[in-house]
Amino acid sequence: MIQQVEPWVVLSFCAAIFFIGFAGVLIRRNILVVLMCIELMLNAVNLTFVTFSKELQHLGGQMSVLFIITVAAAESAVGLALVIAMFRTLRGVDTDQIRLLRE
Amino acid sequence: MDISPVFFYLFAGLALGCSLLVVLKKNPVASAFNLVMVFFAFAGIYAMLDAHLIAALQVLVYAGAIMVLFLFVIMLLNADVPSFDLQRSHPGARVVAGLLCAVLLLAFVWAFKNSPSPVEPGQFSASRIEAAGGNTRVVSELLFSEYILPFELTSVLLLGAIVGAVAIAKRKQKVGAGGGVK
Amino acid sequence: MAWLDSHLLTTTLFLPLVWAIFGLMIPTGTPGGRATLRTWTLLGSIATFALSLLIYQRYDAAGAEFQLAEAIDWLPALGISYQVGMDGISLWLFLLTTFLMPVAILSSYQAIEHREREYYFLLLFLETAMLGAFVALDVFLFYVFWELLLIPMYFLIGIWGGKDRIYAAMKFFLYTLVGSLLMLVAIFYLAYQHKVQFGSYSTTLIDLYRLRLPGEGYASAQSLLFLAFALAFAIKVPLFPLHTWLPDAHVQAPTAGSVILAAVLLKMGGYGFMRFAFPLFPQAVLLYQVHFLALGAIAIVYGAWVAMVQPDIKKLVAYSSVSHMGYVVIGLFSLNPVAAMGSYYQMLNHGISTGALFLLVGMIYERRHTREISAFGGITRVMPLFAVAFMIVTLSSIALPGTNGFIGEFLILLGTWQASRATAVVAALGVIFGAVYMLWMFQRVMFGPVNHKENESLKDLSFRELAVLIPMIVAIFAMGVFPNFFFSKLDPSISRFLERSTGAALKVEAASAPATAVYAAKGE
Amino acid sequence: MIALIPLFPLIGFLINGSWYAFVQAAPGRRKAGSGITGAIATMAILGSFVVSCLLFLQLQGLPPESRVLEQTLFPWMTFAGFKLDMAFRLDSLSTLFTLVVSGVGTLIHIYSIGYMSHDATPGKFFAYLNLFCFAMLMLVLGASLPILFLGWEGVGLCSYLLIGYWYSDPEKASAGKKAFVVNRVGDFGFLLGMFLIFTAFGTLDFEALRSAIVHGGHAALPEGVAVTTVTAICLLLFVGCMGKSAQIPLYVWLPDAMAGPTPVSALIHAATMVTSGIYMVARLNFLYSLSPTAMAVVAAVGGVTAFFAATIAITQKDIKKVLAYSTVSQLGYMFLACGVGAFTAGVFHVITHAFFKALLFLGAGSVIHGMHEEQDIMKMGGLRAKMPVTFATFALGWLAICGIPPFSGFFSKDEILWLAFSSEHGSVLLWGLGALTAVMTAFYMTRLFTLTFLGKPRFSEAHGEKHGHGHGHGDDHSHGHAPAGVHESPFSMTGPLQVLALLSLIGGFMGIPHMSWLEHWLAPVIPAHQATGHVAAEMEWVLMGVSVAGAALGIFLAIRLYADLELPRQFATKWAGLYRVLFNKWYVDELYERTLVRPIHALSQGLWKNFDVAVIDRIVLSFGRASQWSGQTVRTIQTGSIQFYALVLLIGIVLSVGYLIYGLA
Repeated sequence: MIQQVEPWVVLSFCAAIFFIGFAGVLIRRNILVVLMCIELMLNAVNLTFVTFSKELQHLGGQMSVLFIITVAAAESAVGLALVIAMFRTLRGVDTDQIRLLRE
Repeated sequence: MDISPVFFYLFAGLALGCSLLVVLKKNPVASAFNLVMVFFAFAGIYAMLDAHLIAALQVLVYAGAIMVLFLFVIMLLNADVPSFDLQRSHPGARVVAGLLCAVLLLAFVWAFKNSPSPVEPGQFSASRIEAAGGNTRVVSELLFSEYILPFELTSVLLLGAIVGAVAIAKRKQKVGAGGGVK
Repeated sequence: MAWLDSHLLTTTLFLPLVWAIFGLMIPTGTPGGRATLRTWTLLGSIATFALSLLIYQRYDAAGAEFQLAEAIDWLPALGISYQVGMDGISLWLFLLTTFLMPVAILSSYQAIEHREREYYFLLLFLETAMLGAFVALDVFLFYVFWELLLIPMYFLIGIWGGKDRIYAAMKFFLYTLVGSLLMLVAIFYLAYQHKVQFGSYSTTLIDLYRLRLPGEGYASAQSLLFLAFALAFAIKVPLFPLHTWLPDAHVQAPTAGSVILAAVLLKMGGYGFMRFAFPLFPQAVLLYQVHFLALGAIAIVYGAWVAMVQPDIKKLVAYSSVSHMGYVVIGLFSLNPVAAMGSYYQMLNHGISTGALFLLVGMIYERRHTREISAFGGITRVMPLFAVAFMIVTLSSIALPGTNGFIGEFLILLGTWQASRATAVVAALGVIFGAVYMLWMFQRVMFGPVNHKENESLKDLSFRELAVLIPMIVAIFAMGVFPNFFFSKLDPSISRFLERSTGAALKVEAASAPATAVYAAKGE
Repeated sequence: MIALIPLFPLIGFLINGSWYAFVQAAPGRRKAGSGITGAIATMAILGSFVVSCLLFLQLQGLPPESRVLEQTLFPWMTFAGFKLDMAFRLDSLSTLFTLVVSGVGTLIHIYSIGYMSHDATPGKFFAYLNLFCFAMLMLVLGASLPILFLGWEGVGLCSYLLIGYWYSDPEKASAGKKAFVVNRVGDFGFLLGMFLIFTAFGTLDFEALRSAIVHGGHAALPEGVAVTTVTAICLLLFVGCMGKSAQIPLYVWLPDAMAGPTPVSALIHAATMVTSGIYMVARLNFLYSLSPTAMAVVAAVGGVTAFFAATIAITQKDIKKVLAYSTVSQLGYMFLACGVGAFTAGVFHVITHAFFKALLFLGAGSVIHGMHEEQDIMKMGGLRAKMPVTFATFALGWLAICGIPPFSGFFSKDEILWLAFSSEHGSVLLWGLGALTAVMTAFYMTRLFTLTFLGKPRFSEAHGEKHGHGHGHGDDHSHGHAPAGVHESPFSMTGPLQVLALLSLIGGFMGIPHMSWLEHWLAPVIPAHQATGHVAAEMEWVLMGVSVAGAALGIFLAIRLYADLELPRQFATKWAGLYRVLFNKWYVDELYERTLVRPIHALSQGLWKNFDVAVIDRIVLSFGRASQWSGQTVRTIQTGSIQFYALVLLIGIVLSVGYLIYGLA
């Protein structure tokens, strides 16, 4: 009954969450949801780090996670500020509306 | 890995399901709540992997701070937009994106499964961490000794983010619209 | 002090940039704030100049080749390091840059009316980049500085320039970039060759000097690498027919930009030839000697002729730069000590005299907002001091003995005569046409009756403008009368440069008959 | 001590120059007398003269073979492979020149105080004049070719500045530019000659050069230097002389240079600067005498120029133009002398010419000053009574240039003619050319003298005043208070005239044939001319008689012809074609304009518009266009949607991962 969870299973789980997030980034048009999906991807990476940290018995991975969390907090702060600015100028949160790269 | 398969699969299933809902739900509020669930499930897995400090931070920062921020913004913007719920993008793009993500995922899984185990593990075995006072203590000590420079640098980063967020989100002053103050 | 002693070059190098960053914090909402900013920037450039004088004092011509050197690993895996050092060739161009910077800043006080903070920041940023290029002893580091100075220059032209500034800035940027990308490829090849020959990657100049590269024929490694370097440098010089960016960039740039462009940026081409292209590829230099001598001679006469018919003063000066820098090229490619010394000196001269010409044109432009020669006439009567200054600078530009220009042109022609008589004869024609276009322009602008009403009430030079011009004029005469002051710190470095550029080549030559024939035919 | 000679004028220049630039030039300050500035400038040049005299006496005290003083100030250009000091050398040749330059210079400075008294910017004028003296003294004192060249270009600059002194008049400004540019053409040759010397002999110092060639009083070529090289050197340097000393084909600037103030014409364009070509040839006589070809060319150019310029002088109506062409002609004489190996005679003529031509120009200046800027001799006449001092002194100069004994011109001119005939480089042809020129010189000078001073006045008294106002040059040269009528000049002007007249009278005695002090004095620098056997000694007296008779004939003809103005007018209509050609100076200016100036200008315009802009720039821009076009084509896939880009990125990742896995498997 007591079975070990193989590391590759955990890592595969992380990859799955990551790609769900990535797919979300690609297919959702609401920029808020896109931001959420990015958080999802970040979390997947975090978990990968922790898994490796555990398996390699090295705490560098956990350290990285701490910093990633910080960066994620900063990122979402700025990202949401951008959303607000965008909403103010474009009256919408549709990614199709932001095509400033085009010209 | 000495973690309980039952709880792992429980949390993993929860996380997978909720994250799918994040992507698939039309209403961003629903997505946000599902995202909170994912965060909690992740916290559980962190705890099982002996990363107690991270598990705590996950709950505090992600599920607490960031999600609140998201919800706050959604509420703020939701007020005066009738069609806040948007259609998903072009069906073709959706299919291609989903397919490619799946293919890549399979490649990753294949790679993870066939990779050899590490030859020599590092010095922080579970028992040694336990002897040194537990995960939180060891991680914190590392953070303030070996990783002090990046740690301090994050403060600069956060400062920059705060200033940037304020600068971006602040309503621009109307130029030349004198008489605002009288 | 001990720290400063061991990091003098780096300190001087980055002082302007750090200074500029603090300058960004000065609020410029009020006239007082703007004045503070200008004074602050001026002080920064003067401080840099003071430090560079300290460098001058520390540099011992009789000592080691590269002095005040510093080296820090940067990307050790690729052999790239931060290495700076000073020799005679670097020294005077370094001093020229730090000397001209306060002048350029002082000249912008009134010309620049918007976005002053960014402007002064970019000027100081530019200074750091230029100084870096002159002291870098690592080829890759040199490349970094070389590209870095494009950025501020691009914005200086593009934001504070004239009517067609965007076009000019783009042209300047692309021209220079195209040339330097090939150089980058060549640099990587050199680093790789170092690995092949000595077992590790390296972009350190001294290491690369030891490389032995095949140099027979036009398809050899040396030949191709030389062309890659030479293209970058020839565009910067600029050598005919790669000169067409220059008139546009000069005409559109703000005064300080033109001054720096002419005085320092063009020198990077000549400096690059002396520091990199010649010593690294001595056989290729012999191979292409004839071609470059011919192009240089053409540039001299062509530039002079085209300058003659320009209706715009600034364009005229720009084309005169083409002509003057042609002298530098033929002097370098003559490969003898007299011409090399003259060439180097001509670079300094051109920096001073053409810089001063641009300053003068800028001053008159600020008053009349036109640069058309036909809009002037009889200015001597309303602006006598200006006329005196303009006359002196004009004389320096036409190489009158006693001014700096003569020393350079005389030595170049004397040396070139020994390498190739035909080139010297054609180049000496430039002496005649130089006088024609400069004096004709001078006559049309300064002499004759005052034909235009607007010119009646022009103000003569202000105290600030005198402060800008007097250092230049003093330099013109000091360099003309006491060139030995400059030569004494320069001599060993020039000798070393020639040793590297010809000594090695001559040794190889003994084995290959054709190269000997080429050299003998010209040397007689 | 030697350095003091050029230093004094330099200091004078700095004082006057800064006073002009910072005080006098400021707009609004218009009135300023010439007194103080003139005094400063005169003191400066007088200082040079005194030092020159002292050094002359010092030289005289030395034994002839060691009559050389040297002073090295500082190394000028010295580095591996090249060495050049800023050094002065005073020997018997240069001391003569320093004396003439500073002496005549002093007189002309004094004269200028009076002449420029009404000028608006005397500070500028005297500064330029002092600068000129500085450069000229550098030229003669320089110990090497580059220092000579420094002075050479320096005097050219001053000439440019002073010709264009009244710059408001575009024609005068153009004349200055023309002088500078034509001189630059000459300098082109000078430079190349200098390079060739350096390549052949490895030095540019006169003394080193001399010791490389002259061994024990005998000139011989060193090993490895061909005669053709020496010929090339001499001819290239002579191109420089053609420019500076106004010889065919580069003489065209000198007549135009008369646009400058008259003292300038006297000092620069008659007495000193234009003779620097002769100075250089005399200085390098050891080199020239090695090349018969070069000597022949120098003699031929000199002789032809002398004759050619004299023909033009006959028809000119502007008093200064006549004198200018006369100067060109006399300079030709001097080169003729050098070309036949009579360097001493050439230098002799330089000195006497400096005296009488300066006198004539200053006299002309006095006339012009008295006539209120009238320069046309057809509108003068009968000035003898109005301007007695000017008349008397001018007469002396006139007799001197005509070659009437015992005036100075006679001795030097006769010496040249005799040697043109008798020396081994000479010939009857050259002598004939010289003698014919002498007759013509006497003729046109007499014409000038007669029309100006003799006969009846051809102007009205009121005319002068009106004219003075009409031609005042804007603010710069207007007479503040035009005095009515023609008047004699003030003493500051007539004083120098009298001194120069005295010198013209007695100057010739330093070179009396067969007992020439000058030849003896110059012997250390210029080897004494050995008498040649192929001509009988009595011929000398015969030829002297012929030349005096020729001069008398010229004077006689001119006096007869111009006693009544109808006669010359008839001649002019009878040979209208010839007259027009001569009056228009053989159309040389027009020729240069058509064949050189305009084609080069058109070519330049064409190169700019049709090559620089149309070809090079178009090629460069076409690169830009090509990339723009390809960008336009490719950009259709750039939708601007980030998500689309991310999708493409994903495709890329899948492909690369696929490739990697495929590669591993």
